[in-house]
Amino acid sequence: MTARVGVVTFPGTLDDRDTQRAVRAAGAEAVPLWHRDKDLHQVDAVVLPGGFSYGDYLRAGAISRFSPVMETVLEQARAGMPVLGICNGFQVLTETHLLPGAMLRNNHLHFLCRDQKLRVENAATAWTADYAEGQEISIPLKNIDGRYVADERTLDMLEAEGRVAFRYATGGPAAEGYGNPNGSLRDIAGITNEAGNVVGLMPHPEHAVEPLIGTGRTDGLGFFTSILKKLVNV
Amino acid sequence: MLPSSGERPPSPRTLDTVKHATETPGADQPWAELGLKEDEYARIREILGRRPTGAELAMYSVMWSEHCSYKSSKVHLKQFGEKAPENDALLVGIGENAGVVDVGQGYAVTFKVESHNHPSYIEPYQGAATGVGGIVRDILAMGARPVAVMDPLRFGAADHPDTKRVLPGVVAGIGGYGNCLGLPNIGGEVVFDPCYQGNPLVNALCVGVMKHEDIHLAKASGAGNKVILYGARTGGDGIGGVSVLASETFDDTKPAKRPAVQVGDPFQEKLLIECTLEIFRERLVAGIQDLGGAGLSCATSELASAGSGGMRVELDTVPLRDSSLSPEEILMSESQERMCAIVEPDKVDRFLEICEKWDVIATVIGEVTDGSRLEIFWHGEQIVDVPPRSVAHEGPTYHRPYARPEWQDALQADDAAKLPRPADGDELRAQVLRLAGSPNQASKAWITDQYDRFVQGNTVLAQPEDSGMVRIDEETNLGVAVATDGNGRYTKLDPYTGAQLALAEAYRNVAATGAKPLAVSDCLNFGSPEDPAVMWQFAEATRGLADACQVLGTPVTGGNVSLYNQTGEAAIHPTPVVAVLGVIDDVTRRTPMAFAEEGQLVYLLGDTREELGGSAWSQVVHDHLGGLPPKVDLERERLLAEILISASRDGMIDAAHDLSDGGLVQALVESCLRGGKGARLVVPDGLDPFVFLFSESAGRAIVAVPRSEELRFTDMCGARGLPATRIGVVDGDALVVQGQFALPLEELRTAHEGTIPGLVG
Amino acid sequence: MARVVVDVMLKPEILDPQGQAVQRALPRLGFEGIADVRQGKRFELEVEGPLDEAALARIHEMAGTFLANTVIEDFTVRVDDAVRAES
Amino acid sequence: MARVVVDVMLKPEILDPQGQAVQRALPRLGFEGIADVRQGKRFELEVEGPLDEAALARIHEMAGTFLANTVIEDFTVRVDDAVRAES
Ligand SMILES: Nc1ncnc2c1ncn2[C@@H]1O[C@H](COP(=O)(O)OP(=O)(O)O)[C@@H](O)[C@H]1O
Ligand SMILES: [Mg+2]
Repeated sequence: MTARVGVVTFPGTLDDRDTQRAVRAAGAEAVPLWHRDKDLHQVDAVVLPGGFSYGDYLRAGAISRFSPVMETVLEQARAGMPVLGICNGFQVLTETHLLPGAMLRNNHLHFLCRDQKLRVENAATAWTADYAEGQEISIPLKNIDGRYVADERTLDMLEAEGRVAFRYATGGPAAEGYGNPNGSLRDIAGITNEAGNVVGLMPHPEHAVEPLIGTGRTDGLGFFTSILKKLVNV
Repeated sequence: MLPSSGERPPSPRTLDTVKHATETPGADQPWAELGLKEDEYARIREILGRRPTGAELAMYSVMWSEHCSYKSSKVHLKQFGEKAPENDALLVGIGENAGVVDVGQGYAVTFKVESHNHPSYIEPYQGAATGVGGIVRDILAMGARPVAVMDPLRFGAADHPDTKRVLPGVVAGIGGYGNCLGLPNIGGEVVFDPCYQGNPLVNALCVGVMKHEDIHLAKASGAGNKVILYGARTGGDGIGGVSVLASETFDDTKPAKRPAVQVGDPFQEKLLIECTLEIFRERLVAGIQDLGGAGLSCATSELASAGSGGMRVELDTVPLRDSSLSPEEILMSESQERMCAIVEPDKVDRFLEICEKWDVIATVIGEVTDGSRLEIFWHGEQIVDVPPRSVAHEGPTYHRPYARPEWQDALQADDAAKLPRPADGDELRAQVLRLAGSPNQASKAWITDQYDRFVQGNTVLAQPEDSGMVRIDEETNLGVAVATDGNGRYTKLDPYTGAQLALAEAYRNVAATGAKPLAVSDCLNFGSPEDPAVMWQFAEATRGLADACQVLGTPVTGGNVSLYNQTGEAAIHPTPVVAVLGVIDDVTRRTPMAFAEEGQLVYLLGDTREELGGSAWSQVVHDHLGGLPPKVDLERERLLAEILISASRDGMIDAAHDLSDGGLVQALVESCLRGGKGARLVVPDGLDPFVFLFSESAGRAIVAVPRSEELRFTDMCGARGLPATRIGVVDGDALVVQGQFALPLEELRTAHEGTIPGLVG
Repeated sequence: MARVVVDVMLKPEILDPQGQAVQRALPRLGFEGIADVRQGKRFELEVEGPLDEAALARIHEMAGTFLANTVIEDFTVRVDDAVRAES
Repeated sequence: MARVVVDVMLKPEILDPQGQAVQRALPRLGFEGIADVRQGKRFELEVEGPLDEAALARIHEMAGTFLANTVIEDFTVRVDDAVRAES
């Protein structure tokens, strides 16, 4: 038996098919979910993929947050179902307040596409168990609204509770993908909820699962193998 | 003789119906303001046997414009068909929205390059964005899923203040639109030259993939079939010129002149793509056409013209964004993100259902008739009754006079060979560094990092590689590669050769990555066709391109012409941009450009002659343009391509990079920086170091050969008669030319990567 | 039909790089003497029906839950009948 | 220090995809009765020195040449001393 991982498509979602491919590459079954459909079709976990849902008009993720499918996702996430938000999916999760903080325009105001070095800060979440704490991975980053902000109190809380899941690694040359790419506070690239089942991050693990494609690295595969192992062991 | 103002023009608020036009044959009409010539207006009257209505006049004027009718260029473009090489791969040729090429395994690929030059100067962001949107719809209309975009660009001088306005806007627009559509940007060009000041070139290319059986054509047949307009509502965009008409026939409460610029909505286009692909999957359309230039006028007349019957359209059913639009304006509107489909009646419900699923507005606006006329009605009254071919396909043809300009001889006589050359290794080193950091040769990462190159998860190669490459089948690893090239400096020196060099370079770039070149699309950017010198450049360039395509066996499958790129008397350099599409059976065999393995041998393939005319060196160091461009040897290009493809397939090379602007040394700089590895080089006996490094002889490439493959590789080159010279080895962290200079990679990187951010960042 | 304007600005403590970019560009364009620039959003809503207390309350709610993300943004709502066109 | 507000809106005849997206979303969120939404930009400028005729004229010029692209946008300039914070 393998796990069923749902991948939501909102109008304007772009990375849904790539995410399904990554789910399959890890050995799980990918189940397409449609934004108008409240039914999650018995999936064991959900990924909200990247893209420009509703054109990112108003604010990234602001409109899709109100989709019917999100009602169920929210409910299930609160009940412990693993949910991963990648890029636009992360923005949706902050708009729903399932994850704290907000995502703003990059400090340099440009869309930025590059191979980005991350440090795994929390290897205990549902989606990061296959990584080691402190491990550096390299996966593609591509967004214009990727600057993570939250008030000081929230940031302190996230740190204190170990809920910063990923930070932009800054200990090396920019040419190798080091550095904070957008002015995110405390170099935060991804965070998790208290229970560790909901994770959001800006860079794209689903674009780093095949040696042939994109950057040629497979550092992103761990997200999908982590969840598979967790679900299959349950 | 044309009637003069015998009768009063239609009074305000009067609909200029066909009946009214028949009854008022002498009414004044603003044909000249609409850009028609007197004889063209007379011909319209002759075709119709009466004066045109306002709506008809609007349709003819825009469809017979240079942009839509190719009236100045088509006598030359027809060579692309006449000289088309035998090519079994060509499934759909010139004349459709885009050509279609067979790439094997049941797949077909369609691609096309188009210009959006002028709008991008006026409103860089929206002009460029809607340029991407337009070409993507062309590809979609063929039945294909768009899989990648590219963007050949030309700007004025890099340090000109207006470049700081235009470039960031254009780049943000291309990125903003393409990124939001989910199309990886896999390549393009950025060239600066003062000749493009005031006339930047924004060309956009899109590639799409489909199965053979999914090819769709733009034609309306089958009486009773419905005409469905779907996508965005129609608004007052892009109808600047036609408001002349509107203001004459309607009340003057609306803005005197509608804006000529359109705003794009990439989100709407993304929905349009997914919705259309789902409609294709269920085989619901009999014919389909995107709406681009000339909007509904173009879509309805082209569909009807290519089909077997006529068409009847109820224009008042078109969903509007602005209820004050006149029928003429609705016909002309260039509102973006719209498509027009011909659908059998029993499939209409399902069609509309799919549109609803994707939140796309769809409306039946008419039907195919068994007549032969395009008839358009407004609240029940007929305002258009024309033979569609006369609008869409039988526009005027000009045989514009052309003549080799007087200054051409002097330009060619001003030989770059006489320019002062570096005296010693130190000067050579300084010039290498200067070239690597000059705007045209510098890294374009500041620009291309604003484009998503990963989306869709099939990008095998993207900028700055020689060609972009995408996988089209995950099981078999079948892929396609595309490169675009054009060199206005070469083309100015010799238009015939310059166009061929553009083709040769794109062809070489595709082959360098291991793909077999198959077909060509082109965007011909020139000055005013009313200038005989420009027309000569155009005639020579098209002739050169057609001849070269014949030799290389790569047919032109479609393209675009952009004329009037000039300010006052000053035209841009003639700039044919050529895109070559190639196929690769197994993308795991692709050849990247980076020197990645220490110890590998660097070979130079091809012959180096002393060729400096139009070179990057002559521009950067001497601000000089004169002499002759490099010679073209198409047989050599073909041989070089064969070797590069075989070597890639058989695993004999680990890196390859084509030689073009900046010559050998620029290629070395790029391969070294890309891989983070240096190289040690020896100047071959009998070659002057300066010529060795800076000459721009065509038909050359560098490759990195693992030592274990050296014999096999050199044997192959020897057996096939391709000169292959071992010039050095991948090694260390500097570019070293023995006896001349050493340049640490970090110094090169700073020069190469700092320039563009410093100018526009 | 009444027009209601909702202005949404980033909270003062949040970095506004767009405003900063504008401000930095001004001297280059020859405009001196602008000490600070903030860039926000302006929404113009055409409201059907009477613009009574209840309607305004609903618009307030919409602004606070949808038009603005109050984690990072402040907003104001006001009824406007001024004419916009200019230039 | 005086505050000048420049509002920049797309011309009425120009497509406003952002405003449209907001408007289309409203009914789904339970907000009925909004016939149209337009989204534009609001710039708040803090101006040093006296806000006399000349200063305002300069700001007008800046708005028309830099803050707005008058090919597609209209703008208004007004002096504002209202306090912004709310919510
Ligand atoms: N430079 C060119 N080379 C070859 N074909 C061209 C060229 N310019 C235009 N064409 C072809 O002429 C036809 C009409 O062009 P165009 O009006 O640009 O198409 P569309 O209406 O789809 O935008 C197309 O098939 C196009 O490919
Ligand atoms: Mg077309």
